[in-house]
Amino acid sequence: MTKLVQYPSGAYVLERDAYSTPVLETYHLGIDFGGLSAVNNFNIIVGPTEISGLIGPNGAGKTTVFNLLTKVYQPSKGTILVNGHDTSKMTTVDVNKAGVARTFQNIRLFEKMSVIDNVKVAMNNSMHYNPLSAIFRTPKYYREEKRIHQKALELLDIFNMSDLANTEAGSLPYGAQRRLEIVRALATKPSLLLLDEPAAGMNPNETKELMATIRNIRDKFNIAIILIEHDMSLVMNICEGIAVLNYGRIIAKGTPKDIQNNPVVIEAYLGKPEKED
Amino acid sequence: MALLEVNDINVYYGSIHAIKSVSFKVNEGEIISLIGANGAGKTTILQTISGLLKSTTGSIIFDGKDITQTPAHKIVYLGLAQCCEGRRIFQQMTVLENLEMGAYSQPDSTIKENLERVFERFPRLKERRRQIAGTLSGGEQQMLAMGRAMMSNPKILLLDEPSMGLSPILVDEIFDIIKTLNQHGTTILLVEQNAQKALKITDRGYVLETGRIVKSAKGKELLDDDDVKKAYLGG
Amino acid sequence: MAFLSYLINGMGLGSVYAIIALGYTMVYGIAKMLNFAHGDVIMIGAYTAFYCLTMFKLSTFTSIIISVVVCTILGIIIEKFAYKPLRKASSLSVLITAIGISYFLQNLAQILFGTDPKVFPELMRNSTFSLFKGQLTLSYKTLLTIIACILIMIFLTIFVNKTKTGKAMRACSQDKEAAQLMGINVDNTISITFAIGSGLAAIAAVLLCITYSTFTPTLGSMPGIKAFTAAVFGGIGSIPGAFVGGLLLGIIETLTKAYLSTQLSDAIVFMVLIIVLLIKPSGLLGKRIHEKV
Amino acid sequence: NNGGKEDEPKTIKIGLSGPLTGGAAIYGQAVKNGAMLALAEVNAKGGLQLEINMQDDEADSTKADTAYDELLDWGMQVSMFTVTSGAGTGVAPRYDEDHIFALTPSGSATTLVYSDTKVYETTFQMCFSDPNQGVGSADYIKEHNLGTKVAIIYKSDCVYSTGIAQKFVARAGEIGLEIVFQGAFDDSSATDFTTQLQGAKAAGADVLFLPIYYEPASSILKQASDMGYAPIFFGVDGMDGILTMKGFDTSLAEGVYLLTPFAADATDDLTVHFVTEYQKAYGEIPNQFAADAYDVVYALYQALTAGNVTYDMNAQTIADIMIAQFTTMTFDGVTGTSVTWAANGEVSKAPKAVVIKNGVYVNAE
Amino acid sequence: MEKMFKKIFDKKHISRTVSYLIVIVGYIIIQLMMNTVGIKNLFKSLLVPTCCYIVAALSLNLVVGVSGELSLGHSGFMSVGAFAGILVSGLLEPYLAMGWLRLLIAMLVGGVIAGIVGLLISIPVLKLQGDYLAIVTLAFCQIIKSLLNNIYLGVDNNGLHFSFVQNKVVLSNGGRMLLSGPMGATATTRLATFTAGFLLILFALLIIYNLTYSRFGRTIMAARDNRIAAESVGIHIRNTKMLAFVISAILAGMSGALFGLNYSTLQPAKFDFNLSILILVYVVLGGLGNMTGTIFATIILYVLPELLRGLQDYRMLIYSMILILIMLVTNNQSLKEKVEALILKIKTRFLKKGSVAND
Ligand SMILES: Nc1ncnc2c1ncn2[C@@H]1O[C@H](COP(=O)(O)OP(=O)(O)OP(=O)(O)O)[C@@H](O)[C@H]1O
Ligand SMILES: Nc1ncnc2c1ncn2[C@@H]1O[C@H](COP(=O)(O)OP(=O)(O)OP(=O)(O)O)[C@@H](O)[C@H]1O
Ligand SMILES: [Mg+2]
Ligand SMILES: [Mg+2]
Repeated sequence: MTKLVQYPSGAYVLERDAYSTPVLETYHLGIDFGGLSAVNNFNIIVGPTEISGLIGPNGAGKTTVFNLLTKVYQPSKGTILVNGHDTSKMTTVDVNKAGVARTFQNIRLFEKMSVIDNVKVAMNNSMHYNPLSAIFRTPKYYREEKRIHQKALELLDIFNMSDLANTEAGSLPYGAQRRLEIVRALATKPSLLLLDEPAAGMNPNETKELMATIRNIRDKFNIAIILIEHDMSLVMNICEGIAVLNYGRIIAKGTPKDIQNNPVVIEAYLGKPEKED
Repeated sequence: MALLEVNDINVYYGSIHAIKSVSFKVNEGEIISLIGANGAGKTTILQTISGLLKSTTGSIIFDGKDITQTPAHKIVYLGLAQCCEGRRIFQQMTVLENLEMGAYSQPDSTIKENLERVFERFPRLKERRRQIAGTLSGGEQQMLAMGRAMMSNPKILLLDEPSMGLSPILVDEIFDIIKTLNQHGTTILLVEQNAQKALKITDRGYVLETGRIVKSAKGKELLDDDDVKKAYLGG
Repeated sequence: MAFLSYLINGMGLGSVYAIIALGYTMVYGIAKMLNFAHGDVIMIGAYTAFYCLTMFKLSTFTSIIISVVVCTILGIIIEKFAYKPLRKASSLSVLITAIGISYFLQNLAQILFGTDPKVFPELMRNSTFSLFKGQLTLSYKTLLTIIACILIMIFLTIFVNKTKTGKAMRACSQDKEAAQLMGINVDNTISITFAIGSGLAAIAAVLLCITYSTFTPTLGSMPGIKAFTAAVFGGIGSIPGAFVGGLLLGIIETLTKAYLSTQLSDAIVFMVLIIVLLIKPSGLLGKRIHEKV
Repeated sequence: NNGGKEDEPKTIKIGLSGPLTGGAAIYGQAVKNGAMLALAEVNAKGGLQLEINMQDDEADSTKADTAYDELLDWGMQVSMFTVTSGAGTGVAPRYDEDHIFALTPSGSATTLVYSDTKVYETTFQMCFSDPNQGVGSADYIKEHNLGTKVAIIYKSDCVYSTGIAQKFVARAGEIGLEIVFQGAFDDSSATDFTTQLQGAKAAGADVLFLPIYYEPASSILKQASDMGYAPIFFGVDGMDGILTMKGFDTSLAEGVYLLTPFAADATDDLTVHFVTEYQKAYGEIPNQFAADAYDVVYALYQALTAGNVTYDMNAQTIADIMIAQFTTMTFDGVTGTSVTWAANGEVSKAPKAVVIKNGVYVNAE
Repeated sequence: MEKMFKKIFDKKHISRTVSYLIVIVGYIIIQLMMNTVGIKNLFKSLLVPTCCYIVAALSLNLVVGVSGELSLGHSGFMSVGAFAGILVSGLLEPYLAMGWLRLLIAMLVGGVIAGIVGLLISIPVLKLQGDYLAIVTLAFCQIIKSLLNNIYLGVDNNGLHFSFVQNKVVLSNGGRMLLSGPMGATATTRLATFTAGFLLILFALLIIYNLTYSRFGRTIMAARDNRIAAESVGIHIRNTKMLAFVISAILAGMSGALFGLNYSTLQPAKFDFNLSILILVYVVLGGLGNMTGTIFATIILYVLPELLRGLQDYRMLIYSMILILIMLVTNNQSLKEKVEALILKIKTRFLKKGSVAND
């Protein structure tokens, strides 16, 4: 496992990321829902190639953190920097253009569209032809469509899904839908990928495959990944750093080892370790 | 005697043949698991039992009555409750109202006592009883769905992936609750991705593959079965 | 003083919009459909009451009751034959069917009752009283409509929020399958919704006719659109919203006519509606439903 | 020479289009009833046999266009044109182009008989034209000193109503009649008139001119009475019918003036005959639309007979004969006696001012 | 071989080709009939309006079907286009003798002006969702109608005269009223032809299909299927929907202009809420996003009331019953399943045959 080093700010990042701008920094991030402080004083720094985990009991505020990072909710307090840029004036769309892509806890695909169109939608911002070009089918249109088609197929191949390309997304089995969401997020060429419970509803075998793929994605695309997950086998295996959230606050940060043995985390989240296995 | 008996049911979605001649039995007081890959048809079977889908053949006998053609809303009154996959809580009602709806089939006098029971199992729900259910976190919604199903004090409880999206502590808790419910006399038909944990508390289990039952055995036996291990336990 | 009396006129008009809007909102809130035939059920209610009163010479009370019964049954029949088979269809298909029903009722009435306008019998004679030494006259009809409206609003609010059936209705509106699993008979519950909505239509019909006396088979279409607008204005699905929306729409319309222009009042009223919706995108009292992400 | 007698026409085919469904169906139905009554009477005489084909146009000019084509396909030889002005304006140029004679019972806009740039040769009117009524009303009010301050309430999306109101206002300016208030309403606000009435009242109007049909007029009378406002109400021919509305409290209409060519309570033989027969056939008292339609059929019959029109003549030939007849003949009907037509198609008959007393029309003179 | 069959059965291709084919073949047949055996006046008079309604319905389908927003004010755009077109044609008449060119210019201007209005309207409209959006489009349609009912516009040697009050427009000799309140435009020179209608349909199909099967169509559908997810992948929802809305308005405006120039008189009341609903009925019946279906539905439902003319007073009653029945039948689940099964059968048989032939 890679070593963590300390930034001047006091935050820990991976050693290999220590000399580049962090992909994500949050300072004193917080939001209230009518009196309920769902996230409070949330500070993390994520290096450009780190896989980190965000765990915590149900209702701790993990999904809310993702919603804040992607501006689905506007933070009531605090700052978010993406690749060093302040996002306070950005919308969800801008944040995505700045390099943040995500999946959703409750799957949100474009259900009535084909698998490949789901991916192509996400590549829209890297396509360059105007409506007139589309209406009158100029050579540029064909060139761009062809290019994007190839790219989309390549991305689908990450999960061996290219033969499902023309299936309607809504009719895919649950696991495939989760994977498609990840492909779609990747298609926006993010520098930070947020995965909200990617393994939910998958059986152990599928989870294992997913684990390998997530690592692959990081290596291939050289991006940072934050994942929310309740499946500890996945979290402890692939995350390099973990933050634990409870009642909207970070109660522990560190490597998987630190977290696994942290009594506060065990008390609040992990429960007694399994006897066998 | 079998509390629930499913005989040779076939279910179609349009032209898709989702369930193919499935038969099984659940005896009173048992915990039965259905395991199988994504899309194997587990949810479909539960929905057929609870009356939301109709089988084209065969019969479903519950508590001595043939409920094959009984509409879903009447089946509840016989003592069968289902906790759906994907929670299916009433998003715009409060937590409390959701629970009250769970007791719709029960006389009003029992609501209070049932509510106590649910709140005891899920203190978080008591804390949030005035919150609009749709704004609960994923896990909280799952608790609510379980709680709602418990409100009708059913003879048999059909659970569709109750541990999905729950924190490890809560997963353990949910399985404890299932066990406790069972000890207090509720028969359980359980569908789980978390086959490991499910089979541990299960009396008997059925393995489903693309709409067919391919294996059935005691829970412990399935845990040790090589095929099952390979396919569903990640071993 | 003129302003005040315009205001009161506006409230009179508004309360008629409101009472129809309540029916719209009630059905919308539960069955999630825009029942464009609601206005025409009102029309049928008006004819029923009219014939009871004039042809059969029944008492006012009996006539209203019969009209309520007829509309309720009509509502249930429409629901059973036209909307129920479409439970699983897209909401647009239901909308179009509702419009079909609306055309049907209108044309049927034209054939059954003729196209000539009828005048509703005077049920409330000597119907004004004066305030401020006669400077301000207020009619009992207006007062009656407003009071009826408030009563109906309170009744509906309590019914939907506090009773078991009411809660079952809301459950059905959110997830029909899950509601079934609770033991709720979804079909019956939706029928009840239509029954109540249509029963209300009969009351609205009588109040409408008391105030505006003349009516034809197309009675329902104009107030129908206005009431739909009022319901949206107040936040569709919200029962108090329908009341407030209707009242405000009436007041705005009247004040526009009084102070801006009678010719362009329609354009101005709808302009105001657009502006209000821009400031409050889910209507005055509508709750913005935040999708949990 | 050819197959058999069946091919030989045995009637003159008369086309007609009007609203049979939709909001304006009252007028279409009345015209249909009046026309059919006259048709039966005329055919019973055993002379020239007529046939009427009425198409629904929902008072919509584009649908009237389609209806016109349907009538052409049917083989229309002469036409009763359209019931409403709006619909008629659209087809008037087509009657002119195709040279088919058309006499409208109730389309009162001038645009049915001429446009800004040309006179439609073949189109004629049975009813007063809007300007006639507007001017006539203004003159009557002025001459008889009914009041000094006049208010108008008109229907802004109705061709008929705006047409009359427009001419009334213009004429009032010419003869020095003071108009203190003008209020409009339209289809979507045709139930509540309290605001307009209050406006008129506040402006001190002692005459309220209502160039509208009787249905909204009845509401206006009622609402005015409710708020204790009692000016002199002055209506036009569309007001006719108000007394026969089912359930209408006629005391509300007491003292209402209206300028109309037809009064169902008139005691001349023609009117008495028409009203009794109409009541027998349809169970209700005819209004001005039915009366105009009744007259149209008789006027057509008179001209067809006088012009020796035969069944096999084509529409264009007939049109020439009819134009010649109509510009020279005099006609006596229930809506007027000694009626004549100008070359541009406008009718000339004396408008009668009546006032409602004890629930019946009384000659106002 | 198999590939070819698959391609033919590919929904996108099949429906696109079929719509173009139907339109072209239909046009040719009708033209042939007109030039040989002749057709009834009634049918001749229905040709242009049918074309206009088809285009209006197609363009509405872009908003309702493809973009997923319920619009109840589509007739408003037709209205704007119609009156703009009539005005332009009327004003050009003294200077431009060629009718077809005037028609073309009128349609283009009608389209552009409707498009501009659409753009302006879309700013408030697209801030709203669902039924709130629907009511604002309805409101917009009412506003247009109400305004046009009160606009008096005339032209004479001194130029244009405009007023909201009827008597204010006084024209010198030789002047003409272009718009006169509820009377609308009168004495318009009729320029519309069936061929123009046919070309407009082709043009509309070209725009709609090519747009739908491009990156813009994808984003429009994505915004429809899941707003939040679309935003999360960088799709600007409002711009996307605005594109659909404005294009739809342009096409509706063009169809309105053609419609307006098909009659010598056109009243603003024509373009009311009921017309919007009528077009919506065509769209829903034809199928959301289904352009071929929309064409068929429009033809059938527009011609139906005309065929029912013989029924006189019962016409609209029967029409409404048929409408309800059609909705019930087309949404009948078991019927649908049967049809689906049948299609599947045919498909598999064809594919098998295809592959056998290939082997
Ligand atoms: N829109 C909202 N309005 C009110 N409360 C909300 C809203 N969204 C979230 N909450 C509350 O904020 C808290 C955090 O929710 P969040 O969805 O972030 O939890 P989570 O950590 O993702 O949990 P889980 O693992 O169960 O998904 C919960 O208590 C939830 O009820
Ligand atoms: N509404 C539907 N329409 C068409 N096909 C469906 C529908 N629901 C389920 N199916 C299909 O029926 C089969 C069985 O689905 P089911 O949901 O019962 O599986 P499951 O075992 O519960 O899977 P999971 O673990 O993902 O919940 C699958 O192939 C699925 O694609
Ligand atoms: Mg979450
Ligand atoms: Mg399942």
